[in-house]
Amino acid sequence: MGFTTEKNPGGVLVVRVEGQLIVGNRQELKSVIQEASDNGERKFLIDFSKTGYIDSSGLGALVSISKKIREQGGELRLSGLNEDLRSLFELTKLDTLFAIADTSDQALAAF
Amino acid sequence: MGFTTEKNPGGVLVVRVEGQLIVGNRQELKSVIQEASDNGERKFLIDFSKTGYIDSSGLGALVSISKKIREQGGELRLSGLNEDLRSLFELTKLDTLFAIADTSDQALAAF
Amino acid sequence: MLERVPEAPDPRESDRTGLPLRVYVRRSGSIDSLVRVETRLPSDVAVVEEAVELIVRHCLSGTTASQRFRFNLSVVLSECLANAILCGNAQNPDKVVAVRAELRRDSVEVEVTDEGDGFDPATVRDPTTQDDLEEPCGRGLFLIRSLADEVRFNPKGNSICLMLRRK
Amino acid sequence: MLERVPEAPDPRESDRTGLPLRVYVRRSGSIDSLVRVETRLPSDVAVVEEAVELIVRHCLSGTTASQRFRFNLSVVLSECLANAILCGNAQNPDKVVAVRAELRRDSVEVEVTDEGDGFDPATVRDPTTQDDLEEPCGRGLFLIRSLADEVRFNPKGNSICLMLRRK
Ligand SMILES: Nc1ncnc2c1ncn2[C@@H]1O[C@H](COP(=O)(O)OP(=O)(O)O)[C@@H](O)[C@H]1O
Ligand SMILES: Nc1ncnc2c1ncn2[C@@H]1O[C@H](COP(=O)(O)OP(=O)(O)O)[C@@H](O)[C@H]1O
Repeated sequence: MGFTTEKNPGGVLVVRVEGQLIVGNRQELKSVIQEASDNGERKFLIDFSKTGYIDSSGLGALVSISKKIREQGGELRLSGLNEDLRSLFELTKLDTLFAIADTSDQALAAF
Repeated sequence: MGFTTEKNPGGVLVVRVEGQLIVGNRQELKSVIQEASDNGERKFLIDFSKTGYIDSSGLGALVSISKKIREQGGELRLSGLNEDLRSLFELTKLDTLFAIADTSDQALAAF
Repeated sequence: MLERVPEAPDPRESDRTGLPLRVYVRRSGSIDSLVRVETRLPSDVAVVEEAVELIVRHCLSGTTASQRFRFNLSVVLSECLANAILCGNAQNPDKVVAVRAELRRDSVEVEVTDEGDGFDPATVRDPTTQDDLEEPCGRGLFLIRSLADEVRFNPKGNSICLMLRRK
Repeated sequence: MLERVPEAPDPRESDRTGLPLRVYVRRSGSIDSLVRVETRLPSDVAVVEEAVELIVRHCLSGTTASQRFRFNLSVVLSECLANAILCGNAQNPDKVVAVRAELRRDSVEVEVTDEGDGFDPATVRDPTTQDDLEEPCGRGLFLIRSLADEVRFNPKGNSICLMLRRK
């Protein structure tokens, strides 16, 4: 359970959420992104293809992250949401706030 | 979960206990043996290689069955007890009352 | 209770020996099992993931639940535990969160109770309006209400009870 | 709580791209989980097998118990339920058997309570003497005492509490 980050050749920092993104670890995702942002990263992809579930704190963390990245002139995309995860974004209308691609490849191609 | 009976070419009725032999089904084993005995069967092998666990009611049923068969001049052997099942017979000293073979083949050879 | 099945064309009927095989199947009396599972958790968000896993495991035990049921149950449990720990008990290490689950054949009822002062759930706003979309908080009860089949609070508001159908 | 693991020679480190990969592992706060499981059963021996399976499933849930532990727990549960249903409740359909299990990390405690008049366990004879070897009854408590790590009765004798270590 945790996060892996990988710098893609196109300059996108790919963060994979392995396990859950919930109240107990959302701060850590925020720190990982913040640290990368402080180091000059501007393009971010958060991939959920290895994610179990997300709770409202996790969704809230994504909203905060998205805002921070935008403020610093960066770009954030999401990918790899299965049907259950996608329904959380749809229920909360957050699918209208995020750029969501089916696969990480599709998301990377869109940067 | 239940019992299968099969007449071996040597004239032994092989009864396999599949699942548990406990308070809820011990009467049924007794009936199966009684019915066969009424039909003239005299040699019985009860095989436990597909048995999960036995409780004291099951052990008690075996004691009663053994007595009945002996009274009618028949012969009863047991086989296929794994380590856990065998320990129940040893704890209760019933291993001294029954003819117990490792495998059904060994038991059949002893009739 | 004992049913002999001689009619059934058992594949073993024509076994090597050619001698008759009989199969006796027992129909067991079935318990319409209501099982209650209870546990208490410290007021620490670090335990939420493990606690959700533990409770979900008991709720699914011995059943063939859908992935959707498992997912929804995990999300709503995580929400309830987070609210109990953060809003209710304010992470006070002297306070605990009590979880009680009633496992039925077709549904699961979960009650999460904290030692806080409670609140009035009627005052919670809808987080999906355009104005609130960029708020980092406030989606918990909304998700609970969306994913659970029934939601009740005690009058004080420090205990929430959810029902989810196994489907 | 967040630990970056940059030193570890991660196999993916030298991935197709050759670009750096970082792995963050979260150490979760662990709950020393005491879980209580409860159910009530009708006074019918036909339910014993299913009830044992149900209770054992919860007791083993999420653990890697030995086959011996599962076996011993199944046998002693079957004994206790049989005694409660047959001796305690005398199969009276108006009476129920209450089962309460406390699941701890290293052990399981199970309490089985019937609505009968109880008995004095001290009066029960040893079934392994030569005289009693051919008795069809009387091995239940002996097996319970042999297979459980601890056995207690309430003063009335209508409630038995067992402890088995997971080993
Ligand atoms: N167990 C609780 N005890 C006290 N207040 C609560 C509790 N659960 C929820 N609340 C209140 O309801 C509000 C909305 O909760 P929720 O929708 O889960 O969003 P969030 O927790 O992100 O604010 C919380 O901010 C809190 O004021
Ligand atoms: N729950 C109970 N309520 C009343 N009497 C009991 C109970 N459990 C056991 N006993 C008494 O103890 C005796 C011995 O029990 P046990 O060793 O399990 O053997 P069995 O049940 O085969 O007789 C029983 O015959 C019964 O008289």
